[in-house]
Amino acid sequence: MIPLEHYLYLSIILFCIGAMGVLLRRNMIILFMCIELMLNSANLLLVALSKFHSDNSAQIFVFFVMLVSAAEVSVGLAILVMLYRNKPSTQIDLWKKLKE
Amino acid sequence: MIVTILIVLPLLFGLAAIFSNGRSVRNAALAVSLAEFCLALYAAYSFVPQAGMQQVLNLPWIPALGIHYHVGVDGIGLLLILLTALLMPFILYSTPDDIPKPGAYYGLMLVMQAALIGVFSALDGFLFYVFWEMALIPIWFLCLLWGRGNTVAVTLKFFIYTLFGSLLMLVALIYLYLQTPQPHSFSLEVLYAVSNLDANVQGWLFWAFFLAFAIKIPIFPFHSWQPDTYVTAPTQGTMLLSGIMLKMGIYGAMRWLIPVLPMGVHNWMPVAVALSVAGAVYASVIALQQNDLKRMLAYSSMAHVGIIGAGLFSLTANGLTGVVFQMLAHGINTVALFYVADIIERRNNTRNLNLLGGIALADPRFSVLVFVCVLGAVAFPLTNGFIGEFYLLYGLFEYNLPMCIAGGLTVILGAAYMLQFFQKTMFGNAISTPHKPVYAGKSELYVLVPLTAIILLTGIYPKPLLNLAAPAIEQLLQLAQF
Amino acid sequence: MALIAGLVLAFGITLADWGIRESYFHNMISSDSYSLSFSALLIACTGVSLLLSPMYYNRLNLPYMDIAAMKLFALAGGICIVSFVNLGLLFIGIELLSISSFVLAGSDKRNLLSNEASLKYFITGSVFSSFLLFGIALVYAVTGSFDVTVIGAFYSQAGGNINNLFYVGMLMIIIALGFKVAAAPFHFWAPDVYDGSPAMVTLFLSTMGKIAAFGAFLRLFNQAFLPVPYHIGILTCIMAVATMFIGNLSALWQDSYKRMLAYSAVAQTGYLLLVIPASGSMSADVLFYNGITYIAASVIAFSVLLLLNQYTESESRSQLIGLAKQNPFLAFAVTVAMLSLAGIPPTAGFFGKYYLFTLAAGAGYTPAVVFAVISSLISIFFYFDIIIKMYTGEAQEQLKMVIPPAYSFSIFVSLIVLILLGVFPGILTGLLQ
Amino acid sequence: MNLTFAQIALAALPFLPLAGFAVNGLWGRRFKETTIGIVGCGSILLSFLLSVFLFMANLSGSFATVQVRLFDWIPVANGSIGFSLMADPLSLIMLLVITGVGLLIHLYSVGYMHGDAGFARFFAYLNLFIFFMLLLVLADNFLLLFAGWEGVGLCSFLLIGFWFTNESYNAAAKKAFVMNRIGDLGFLLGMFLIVFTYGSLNFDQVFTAAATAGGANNATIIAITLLLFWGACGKSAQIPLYTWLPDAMAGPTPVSALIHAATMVTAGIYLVARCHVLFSLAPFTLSVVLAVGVATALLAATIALFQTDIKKVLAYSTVSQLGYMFAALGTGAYVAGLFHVVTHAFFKALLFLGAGAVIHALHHEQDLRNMGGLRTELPFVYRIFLVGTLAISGIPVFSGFFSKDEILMNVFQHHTVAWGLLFIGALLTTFYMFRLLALAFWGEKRGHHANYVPMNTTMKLPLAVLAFLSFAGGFAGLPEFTGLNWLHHYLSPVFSDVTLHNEPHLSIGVELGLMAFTVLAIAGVIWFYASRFKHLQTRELNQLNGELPWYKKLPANKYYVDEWYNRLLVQPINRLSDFLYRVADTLIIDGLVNRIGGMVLSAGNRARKLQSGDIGIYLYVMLAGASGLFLLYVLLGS
Repeated sequence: MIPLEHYLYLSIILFCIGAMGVLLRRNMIILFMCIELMLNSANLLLVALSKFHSDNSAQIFVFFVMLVSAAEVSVGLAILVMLYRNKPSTQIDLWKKLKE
Repeated sequence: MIVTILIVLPLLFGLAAIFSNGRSVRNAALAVSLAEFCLALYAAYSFVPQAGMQQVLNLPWIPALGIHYHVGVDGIGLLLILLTALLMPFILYSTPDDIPKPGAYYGLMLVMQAALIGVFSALDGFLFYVFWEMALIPIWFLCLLWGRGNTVAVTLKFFIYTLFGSLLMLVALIYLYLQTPQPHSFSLEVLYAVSNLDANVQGWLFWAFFLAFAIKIPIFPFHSWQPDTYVTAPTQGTMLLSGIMLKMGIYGAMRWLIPVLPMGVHNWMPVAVALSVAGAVYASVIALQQNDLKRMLAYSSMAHVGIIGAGLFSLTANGLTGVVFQMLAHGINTVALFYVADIIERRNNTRNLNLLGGIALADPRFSVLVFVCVLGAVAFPLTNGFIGEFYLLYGLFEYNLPMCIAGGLTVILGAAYMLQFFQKTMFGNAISTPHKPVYAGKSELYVLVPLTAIILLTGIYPKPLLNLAAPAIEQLLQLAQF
Repeated sequence: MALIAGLVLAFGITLADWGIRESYFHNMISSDSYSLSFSALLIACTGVSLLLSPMYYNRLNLPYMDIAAMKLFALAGGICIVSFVNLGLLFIGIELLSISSFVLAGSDKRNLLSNEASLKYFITGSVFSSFLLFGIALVYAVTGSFDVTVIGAFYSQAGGNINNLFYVGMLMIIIALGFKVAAAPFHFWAPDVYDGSPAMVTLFLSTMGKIAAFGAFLRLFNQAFLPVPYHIGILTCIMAVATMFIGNLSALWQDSYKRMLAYSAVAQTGYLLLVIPASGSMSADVLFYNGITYIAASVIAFSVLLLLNQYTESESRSQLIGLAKQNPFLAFAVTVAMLSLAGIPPTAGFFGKYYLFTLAAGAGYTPAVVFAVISSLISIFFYFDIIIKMYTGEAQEQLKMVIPPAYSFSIFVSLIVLILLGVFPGILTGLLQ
Repeated sequence: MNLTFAQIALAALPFLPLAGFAVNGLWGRRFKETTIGIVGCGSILLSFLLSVFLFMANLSGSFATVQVRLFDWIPVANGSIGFSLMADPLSLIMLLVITGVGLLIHLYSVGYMHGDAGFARFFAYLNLFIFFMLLLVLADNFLLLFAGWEGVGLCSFLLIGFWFTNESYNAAAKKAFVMNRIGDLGFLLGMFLIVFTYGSLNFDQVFTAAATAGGANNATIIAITLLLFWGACGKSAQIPLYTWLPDAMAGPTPVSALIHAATMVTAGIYLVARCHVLFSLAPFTLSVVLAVGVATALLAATIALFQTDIKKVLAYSTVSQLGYMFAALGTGAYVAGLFHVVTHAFFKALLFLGAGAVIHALHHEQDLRNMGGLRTELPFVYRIFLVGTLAISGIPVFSGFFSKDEILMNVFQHHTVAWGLLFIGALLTTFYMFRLLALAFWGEKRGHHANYVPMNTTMKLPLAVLAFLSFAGGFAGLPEFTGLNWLHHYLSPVFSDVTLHNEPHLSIGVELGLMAFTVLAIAGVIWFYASRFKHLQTRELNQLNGELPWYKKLPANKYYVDEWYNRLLVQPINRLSDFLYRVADTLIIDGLVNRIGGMVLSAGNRARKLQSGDIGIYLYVMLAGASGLFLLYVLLGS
């Protein structure tokens, strides 16, 4: 039976991949995906832990997390649409007016 | 109860005056300051020298933190309150009638007086600190709005410099507060009883307190704000700064530094004395070659105060008596001298000593009054300056000889630059002023004649003042032994 | 107006059940004095913001109602995170607050700056909420429960020998909440978002958002990680000091008044952050006191900005020149606010700072206090520059500023709070013991 | 309290001149000159009568010393110093001189200052000076003496710079006051040492404590006496601190006569005489006093030889005569010193007032080179000037002979080399005095002065009285062997406790021989000068205009002492002051503070740039910060 550590390492790896994705990619949509990836890595860990502690409150919490991430993405996309209407591109580097 | 009235009366009236800028504010403000003076006299009259703190009032202010509204007055505090109450009417009366925004001006002056009296009577660390900083704001506004020259930069530098010192003092006060037994409290007695501080902690705390007081006094290396501020500030502001606010620093050191950190004071005493004496000599040498009248007076005030600082940290009975008396003498002398500088500047609208002259020809009575003030500043016997200087130099003499000789040097240099000032302005042939200006009109005389009378009177018969201060100094010295 | 009535009702209810201590929804949320007082504070904050917004928004002719709804959602999120017992609720509350803030930041659709602000806030916000989730997961891994009291008991009786993952989880949570509060390394979003989004939103975010986040931060530490391990304490101190210096230093050269207020908000976070390492009995009290003074000062500072926006587009400080002559009452209020932010005695800000320094020094972080003192000295430069501009100099054009009743009411109330708390701090201290 | 009449008199004595000062000072401008004169001279006349009364009472033995304590002034150490006056034979003698000569000079200046704008101011200052001098002489403790001490310094400042529209006079006044102040610092330090060792400042307590402590030549006594002597040098213009006296001639002539000849400059001698108990316990200091006295006498005499200004010659002659008095004190012959003080007051006041008369007559002409031949024009002035010159040169029968001879006698027993130097000094004195007489009165008229301003009686009377006193003054202290030395007898109670180790054990023969020898030498000098004064004069006049030989150039330029002081002290301080202000104060200290401010502002600017605006960078830095925190946690945790 797969010990808990493996799940832990997997989720940490996933988390780091997501973080690197956010850093390297310039396209907004890819960015959203990477953020989702980071959230889901935490979900994975939560599910594994719930099995480990044989207590299902963590799994219920996972549902909430999914709910929240869905809301988050929708708001994100709405913002993306708004940005697109003003500047026809999904590159985040265009938005640099606010500085110093 | 009297002390609280002394604080609250000007505070309330000041705040009211700030918001109303009616024309009659000047007389009302004068009336309040005179009432203050009578109250202070009554307090002095009913003061029993031997008993320690009197007129004590102790109300819980912030119970959760053990902070009390704890005010009371002893010999030294009373003398300084008397000085403040005495000088305030003169400062207010000497304000020209045509100043802009009179309401705010007089309001700020009275709030200032309240804060000063608060500082001199606070017996609770936190209350002392609150009054200490509250005194900063009115003077900052006064110098900013009614000063001349680039007031913004100079006053900001003055404010931040002084605030830097007082914030360090705040950290030190907090540290001490946390050392007091569990239900921490700020009251003076508890802070005096704190004894579990080892030498180098006391050293750090000493420097935190000393810095705050040294900037305020100012003592030598921390004085760079003083000349500029004295020059750009309105004369009445300078009178406040040099006449009374400077004493806050000295009083603070006497009340909060020496008794609270005896070991720290003892270890760092030589440095403090050396700095003060060096500052005194430094300032009096510079004052020799100053052409600007007010800048010269600023440096001369710094020289006098350097000697006071040296006497303070020499921790001898005579030195401390000298400090207390010289504080009063210096207060009266600088206020008189700055007022004279203001009169001369207003009449000839120049402060350059080389362009002035011949005032003795124009107004001999004025030059006689100025001469008495100069004598007071030069520590001529039979004036108050001499008694203070005598005690200070004798205290310094008991401490160590080279310092006393350096102190003596400042007395000689003092004579040189004060007489130079007197000769350059009063003697020589009159500068080509079209009309013969009257220097000491009736309103000027109302200020100068009483001040010169006080200079001579306290010089000839200083006994009552010295008796008031003696028991408090004894107590201070006992506390300073560790 | 109905909204405000509703809010007032809510405010009354929270005050009504002041004494009762019990938890609802199977121990997800509890109404102890800490949660009630902070909720009341958040409600008041939102109330003020709603009170001021109609005049502001009809000039921009934006759908005022949608924005009000967003603010209420944010308020709900705020109340949740201030009175949570279960970590799950903390995450949901934070998300609710953040998402509605993203929308609020972008509420002025036509203004490019507002769009950019919401973008930046969204991306960085969601990255760090994943940090929070991961932290909660790790803490759950070690303690086996989401309930804060259970975690607290587990942590305290476990003493030193607790699995290292727990500390990693704790650190993750600190990073996430650090972001939310705009602490040092994670503060980069704050100036841009505060500057970009419309002034009304900035006021709301910088007061309600920040205080809610701090409330959550402290509640978590007070309940779950009570004996704050020393090196975690030092870490937060370093973060706090860094925030103060970056905030104050960057604010020095700002020509725009709004951006200067943004950086001063970041700097104030630095001071408040000192509460975390010293969490314990008095820390709640200190945070509450400082919270109130900060909100009051910000309300005044921002209301001047809002009033100026009515007349001129530019947000530079020079707009304030000669304000004292035109409107002495407003100038006096702003002076008191600036003095309070700078921490000068007669105002409440001073006592707040003093109270904070005593707490931090008591917990043994005296060096941090010395740095805080130095940074507050730096802050004098720009706070007093505002006062100087107002009282010296002549205003270019005589703009006759008329203050609507809503503004004068809120400014007056904040002024009273600042002065009253300054002179009699005894009222509040000891409330949350 | 049953104040005896003497005590009331003593108490009133100093305050009469003060009243005179107050009256003239406040309402002087409204009075006519005569009323001012009456008020001025009247107050001095009253105090003179009071002092004569006290003197008579003392003579008749009704009191040895009278003391009155007005009020407590300053509490010091345990006791408290009172504002109290004391009169004993020593101070009574000084009292008579001050009020007597003072009165005569007041009378004289009524005439001399006639028509001057500041007439009232002049008399007010003169009265103030007499008040402080009386305070100095009558004080019964060091502090009140110090008050009088600085007071007279102040009045000399006011009076030297009396014609204050002239810039150089102001500078002279300031120089006088500052130099006095330097002396006063020594005096102040001496007082501190006294309080430190003896615990009080009252004369009797200090002297009894010192006497009981005994132990001559221990370090503190020497230090105290040296410091007191330093103060005395400052006030009585001895070697290091004498350059202010010649410049003090800038004041009106009556001032020079009163202050810089008769009274103030003798304050130093009075101080040493008053503290004879201390000085006799410190023989080392006495030898220093002797050395300084002799050196000053010789130096001043040589300089006086080549001065062209009539008042400068007399000023240097005063410095030299003061040197004689200090030499007498140095040998322990306090009475001889005081006797010379008295006689010197008479003939030097006479000479100065005579010179004043000359200047007055020649419309303020002070340069000897365009005087001459006044013997016929101003016969009266010539006669009194001749009496003065004979008195100062020490011609028998005149007062100078007795007092100077007694000093030479005492110095001869004590230290023959010193006697030799003083003897040469005496010859030089005679030479320059007769040179002055010749230049002014003998020979043909140089200069272009025609109508001489006539002298009225108020100027003539004092001159006559002073001439008589210079002539008869000597009989108050006839040589010892005649047994008639009244002054010595009168002052003996004051100096009784001092073991006069130099009782004149010389045989009468040796004394008479010495006396004869000095008189013959002086007569020889007079004869030598009188016979060829014309040749000597012409040579000197063209030398003065042309190039002086090297050996004359040095003394003529006052050994460049003034220039040395200027270069070694005054200019360096001014340069230091400039340097300190411009560099130390504005650049370094102020600069440092401003630079710190500047640094903070530039740091602010850099911090502002940190906010780059690019989301990518934000994320990058934030995550880097997060990993940094983890790293830090690990480092701290281990």
